[in-house]
Amino acid sequence: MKPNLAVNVGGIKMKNPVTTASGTFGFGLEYRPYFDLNRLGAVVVKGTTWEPRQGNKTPRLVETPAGILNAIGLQNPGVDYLVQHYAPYFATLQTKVIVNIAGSTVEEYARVAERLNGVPGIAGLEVNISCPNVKKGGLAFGSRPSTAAQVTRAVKGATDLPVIVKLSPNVTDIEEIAKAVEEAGADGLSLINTLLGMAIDIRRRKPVLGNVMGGLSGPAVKPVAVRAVWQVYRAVKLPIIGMGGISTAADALEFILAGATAVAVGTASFINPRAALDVLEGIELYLKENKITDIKELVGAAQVPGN
Amino acid sequence: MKPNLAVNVGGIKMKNPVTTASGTFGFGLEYRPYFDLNRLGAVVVKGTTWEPRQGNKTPRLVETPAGILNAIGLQNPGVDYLVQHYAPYFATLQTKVIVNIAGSTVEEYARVAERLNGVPGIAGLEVNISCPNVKKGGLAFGSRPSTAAQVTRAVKGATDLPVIVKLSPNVTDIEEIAKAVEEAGADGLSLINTLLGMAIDIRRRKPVLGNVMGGLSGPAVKPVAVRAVWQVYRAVKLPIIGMGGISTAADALEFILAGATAVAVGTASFINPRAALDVLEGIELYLKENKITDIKELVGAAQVPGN
Amino acid sequence: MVVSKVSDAKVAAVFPVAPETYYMELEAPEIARLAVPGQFVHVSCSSAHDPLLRRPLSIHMVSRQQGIVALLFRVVGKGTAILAQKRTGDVVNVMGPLGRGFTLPLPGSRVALAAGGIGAAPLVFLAQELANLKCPITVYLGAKNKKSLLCDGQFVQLGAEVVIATDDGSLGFQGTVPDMMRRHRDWRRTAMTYLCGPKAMMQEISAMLASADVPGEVTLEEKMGCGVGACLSCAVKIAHHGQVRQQRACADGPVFPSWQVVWD
Amino acid sequence: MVVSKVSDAKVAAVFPVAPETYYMELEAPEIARLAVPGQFVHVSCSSAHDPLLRRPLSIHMVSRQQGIVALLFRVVGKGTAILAQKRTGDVVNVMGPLGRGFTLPLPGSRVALAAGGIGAAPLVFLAQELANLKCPITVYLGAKNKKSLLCDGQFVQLGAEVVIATDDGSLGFQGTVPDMMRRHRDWRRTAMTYLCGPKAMMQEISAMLASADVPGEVTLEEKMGCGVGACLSCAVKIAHHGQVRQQRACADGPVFPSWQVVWD
Ligand SMILES: Cc1cc2nc3c(=O)[nH]c(=O)nc-3n(C[C@H](O)[C@H](O)[C@H](O)COP(=O)(O)OP(=O)(O)OC[C@H]3O[C@@H](n4cnc5c(N)ncnc54)[C@H](O)[C@@H]3O)c2cc1C
Ligand SMILES: Cc1cc2nc3c(=O)[nH]c(=O)nc-3n(C[C@H](O)[C@H](O)[C@H](O)COP(=O)(O)OP(=O)(O)OC[C@H]3O[C@@H](n4cnc5c(N)ncnc54)[C@H](O)[C@@H]3O)c2cc1C
Ligand SMILES: Cc1cc2nc3c(=O)[nH]c(=O)nc-3n(C[C@H](O)[C@H](O)[C@H](O)COP(=O)(O)O)c2cc1C
Ligand SMILES: Cc1cc2nc3c(=O)[nH]c(=O)nc-3n(C[C@H](O)[C@H](O)[C@H](O)COP(=O)(O)O)c2cc1C
Ligand code: FES
Ligand code: FES
Repeated sequence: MKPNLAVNVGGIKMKNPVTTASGTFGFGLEYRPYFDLNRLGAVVVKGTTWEPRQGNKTPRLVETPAGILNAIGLQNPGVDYLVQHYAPYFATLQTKVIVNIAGSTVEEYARVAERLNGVPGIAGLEVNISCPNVKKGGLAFGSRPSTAAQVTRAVKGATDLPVIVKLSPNVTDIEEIAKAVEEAGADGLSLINTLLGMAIDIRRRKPVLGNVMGGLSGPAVKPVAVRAVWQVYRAVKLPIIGMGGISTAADALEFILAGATAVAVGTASFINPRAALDVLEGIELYLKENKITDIKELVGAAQVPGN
Repeated sequence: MKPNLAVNVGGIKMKNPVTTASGTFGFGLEYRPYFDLNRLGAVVVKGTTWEPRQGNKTPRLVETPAGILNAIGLQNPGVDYLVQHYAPYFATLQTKVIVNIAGSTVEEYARVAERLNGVPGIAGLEVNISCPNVKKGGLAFGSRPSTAAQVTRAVKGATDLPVIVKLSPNVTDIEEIAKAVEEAGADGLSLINTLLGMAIDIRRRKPVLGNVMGGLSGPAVKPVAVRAVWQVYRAVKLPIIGMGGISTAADALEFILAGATAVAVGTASFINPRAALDVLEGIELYLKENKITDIKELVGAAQVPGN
Repeated sequence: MVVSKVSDAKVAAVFPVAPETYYMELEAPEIARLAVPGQFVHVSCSSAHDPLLRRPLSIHMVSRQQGIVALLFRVVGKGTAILAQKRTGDVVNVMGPLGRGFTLPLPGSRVALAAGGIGAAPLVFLAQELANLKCPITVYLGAKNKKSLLCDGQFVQLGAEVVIATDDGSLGFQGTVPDMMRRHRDWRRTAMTYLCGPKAMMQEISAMLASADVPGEVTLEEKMGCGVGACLSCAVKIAHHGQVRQQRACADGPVFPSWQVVWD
Repeated sequence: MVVSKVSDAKVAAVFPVAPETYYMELEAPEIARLAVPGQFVHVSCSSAHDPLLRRPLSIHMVSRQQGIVALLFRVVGKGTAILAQKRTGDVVNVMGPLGRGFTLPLPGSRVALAAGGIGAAPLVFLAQELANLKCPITVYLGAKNKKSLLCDGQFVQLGAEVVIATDDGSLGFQGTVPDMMRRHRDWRRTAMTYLCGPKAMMQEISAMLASADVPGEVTLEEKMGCGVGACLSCAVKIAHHGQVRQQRACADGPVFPSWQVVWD
């Protein structure tokens, strides 16, 4: 018997729990030669702002042990371009497309959300209040409960689409932020965005990245991400999209057992362009081997020993 | 010409900037068969509390990509035992011994500090307000500026020894904590302690570590640590002992260029028991090759491009 | 006293001996010279940071004359998989010998060994030394099935009496090693019984030894960081004069008196 | 359209050809069939997470009949060091062909290639195709010294005129490739000049080409994440109709018109 893989993330009905992490999968076009995107539960596309953005100076990427630091800086063609050029393509897909949005002001978030409202082919919004790579906005909003709630409310007020808020791990108390965002009306949470990090070129004695600091992702951050999902799952009722270093089904299952309803594959796609699909197939296999009929049985199923 | 390697970390005069990270080097006895400890600038020994502690349930360690999660839980024989059994040995060393201390209450920190005051063989204290692996104390003190300052003041009031305060990366704003600790009278800072993380055993569907969560260390965390040193160096005047994922001289130099006066080698010793010495020798070589006469020229020398 | 216990050892031989199980010989004369049975080496599988840690592997046999240390390991994850792919002439960095080994009996004493699965690995080195001491040896050797039985030939060659149990009965007694030992009573008259195998097996036999008042030694496995006693990752509970103390499997063990171990 | 562009390729040959420089042949018939000069493959050096990313390497030569793709690479860090240690029969995972290659001229047109150091790698594949198109080729080939000169023999075999510059004068002209080209004026009469080498060299020659009104193409190198255009790590600035736009070196390049590149 084929196990049931369908999940509902705050109103976004996904046929399976596997999606892609924003910024690592372009606009869903680049990986088409590698596998059938329609196999995925959803595709989350690159962070989109009101105006087109040029992003940061290069180098924008540096490899670190089992991870990468990136400082792309939200390069994107702007929301109008997305609506005109990519949304029609999104509408042809048999997978849900979630658009990641960002802004420098609360108003910009709301304006982008409003522009995307009702556009065919878009199933939901992921609100990036945790980008460490832009001067204004981004992480600044995500590091305090009050501002995180403010952005959430503004976006919710501007759209009928399900709103997933993406949290930062660069905080003292992620549960507190998650609760504030829940109260402000979010439909779901994504976590984690990248960890603030840095690398120095010892030959030239200066930071490697054009932007000085960058965001750490990849396998290196997985333990931090699993911990964040575990904590947030116990603090709020919202469904969680878990991400951070997932490269295999085993990794994804750690997140699901910790409390994630869905999972996103990011950096791993760079190494294995089929990574998201491999994760999906591995999850299916695990369910079959363990005679689990519904993926939802696993969500948050990791037990604390002795409790 | 031999470059000058001597540094002064808040009154602890080290003949070179290389030391060991607390908890990864026992009491300085275990690695004696591997190299001459007296070559190091200092040795930082295991976290010590007032009473002996049993630590956490096993498993206490799990490997993660390019890192490890540990949840030792401050197992230690108590400060009296240290004074009686280890301090006489410390006094025979030609390297500085720094004792890492911890407590469940502000008073416990002060009491341990007081007990160590004037004990021959001890050159300074490193105050652990950032241990993620104990229920009470530890991280709780290090995650708020007010409590961090409180512990610092109490310890400073209880000892004449130089006091280095060890900061946690698990905070929204590490600069703020550093400033509070500086104002409270600390003589130096150590950073970073481990990142809060977790791993789940997907076969048994429960957390791998006996203590559920643990602290992430090793090469994986290096970018986060370098970033923390970079930020704190620009926020306070205190000397910094940088650590987190250092396994080579190149790694150590990243920390020094970011602003660390000294560096500590932790997890890397598990893989290469001579790692601390290799780091020292590599730094010497770099200085010679780059015709730098004093290591202090490099502290904080990484420049922001375009500034 | 600075003796380097870390060395780059050349692989002198490596081949599979059973499903997922490899035998490897390393040129490590210092370790061969110093090692005693029950000790282990801490092996670096890769110079990259993934997998990060060394892997503890028991010393399976040594040839002091040839300066060879032999390992016997089962492929269970990343590190052992990488090791299994090494070829003759490759170099593997090893630390050792580490830990405290088995207590040897007086020459000529009757002893028993009980091994489950890959637990046979360190007991071959022990049997070598026991044979040198002219000790009559009985080996209780367990495995899943005939194909995965390890080291029986080596024990026989060393003059030991070998009694075999397999889970599926494809060779010898059908059942577990403790079950077999319950029927075979020779071990009750030994000076020492040495155990290495799955925790459950060692715990069960330790209880049998205690009730028969026979001394035993077990080898404990815990996840290890440093391997030298510095990190306290590998804590095990050992009862001593009525008091339970934490000891480090790597430095205070991995061999401990069977009656002192607090199993949990 | 789901064509898998990822494959496990067997190493058919690998050997050093100059100090720290290796030649490697991979059995990758699909890539050999599809590749055009200037494209690259994205190579997985290790299946562990360290080093994590693939490494982009130009396609140096192909044999479509034998299904072979050849690479020529310099060992500069972890990834290339691991690749250099592969042996015949080992398997290497490669993605490709990736990127947009060189624009080929009309058959019979006179062309020039300018290569510095390892930059010669992709130009050999290009020269193969140009030779097929019966284009007269002049190669301006630079290296640090005689010993580290690459591919001169291959270019000669393909019928090209090869003019050599070395930094130390140990072979040919003493000086840089641009210096040599300033004296040698043939390239001013070409349909296209193709450049691959250090940034400074390409920038200088691009300026020379622009002032002589000769079209050129350069291959840009940026640190790459995905290699397929998805991550925007590899942004380069390209001027187009007076407007500077960001393009992706991996997907929109790595080959760009020399006069459009905004060097900084
Ligand atoms: C003193 C001592 C001596 C030893 N001697 C021998 C010997 O002689 N021969 C021998 O074969 N072995 C021996 N071992 C065991 C050996 O050290 C381990 O099998 C080896 O370290 C495994 O390494 P690995 O990288 O192959 O496996 P790993 O990848 O480390 O995994 C090992 C096991 O743990 C599980 N695991 C890994 N990560 C997780 C996780 N996140 N959650 C849950 N489970 C996980 C895996 O599924 C696997 O079953 C000895 C151990 C000790 C302590
Ligand atoms: C399209 C394209 C085609 C290419 N074709 C070829 C080719 O045909 N042949 C070829 O030899 N090369 C080619 N390259 C370059 C090649 O990709 C790199 O040399 C290779 O990726 C290096 O990998 P590595 O792991 O060996 O070195 P890395 O370890 O990644 O280091 C590479 C260089 O960067 C430096 N570096 C690494 N980390 C840092 C840091 N933190 N700070 C500062 N500096 C650092 C190192 O010192 C070293 O010099 C091409 C590149 C591109 C983009
Ligand atoms: C190159 C790159 C670009 C990214 N861009 C975005 C972005 O635009 N918006 C966003 O919310 N997250 C962005 N992220 C963060 C990822 O979506 C994800 O949260 C993070 O990388 C952790 O997952 P991973 O370890 O699987 O990559 C980006 C990450 C990378 C590596
Ligand atoms: C096994 C282990 C035990 C540790 N115990 C302590 C401790 O007792 N006190 C403390 O301040 N830090 C402790 N730490 C943290 C280290 O001192 C260090 O801050 C951290 O590991 C980062 O450095 P590294 O990546 O080089 O290991 C411990 C780390 C490890 C891995
Ligand atoms: S493994 Fe570190 S103390 Fe035993
Ligand atoms: S490397 Fe990802 S867009 Fe070019």
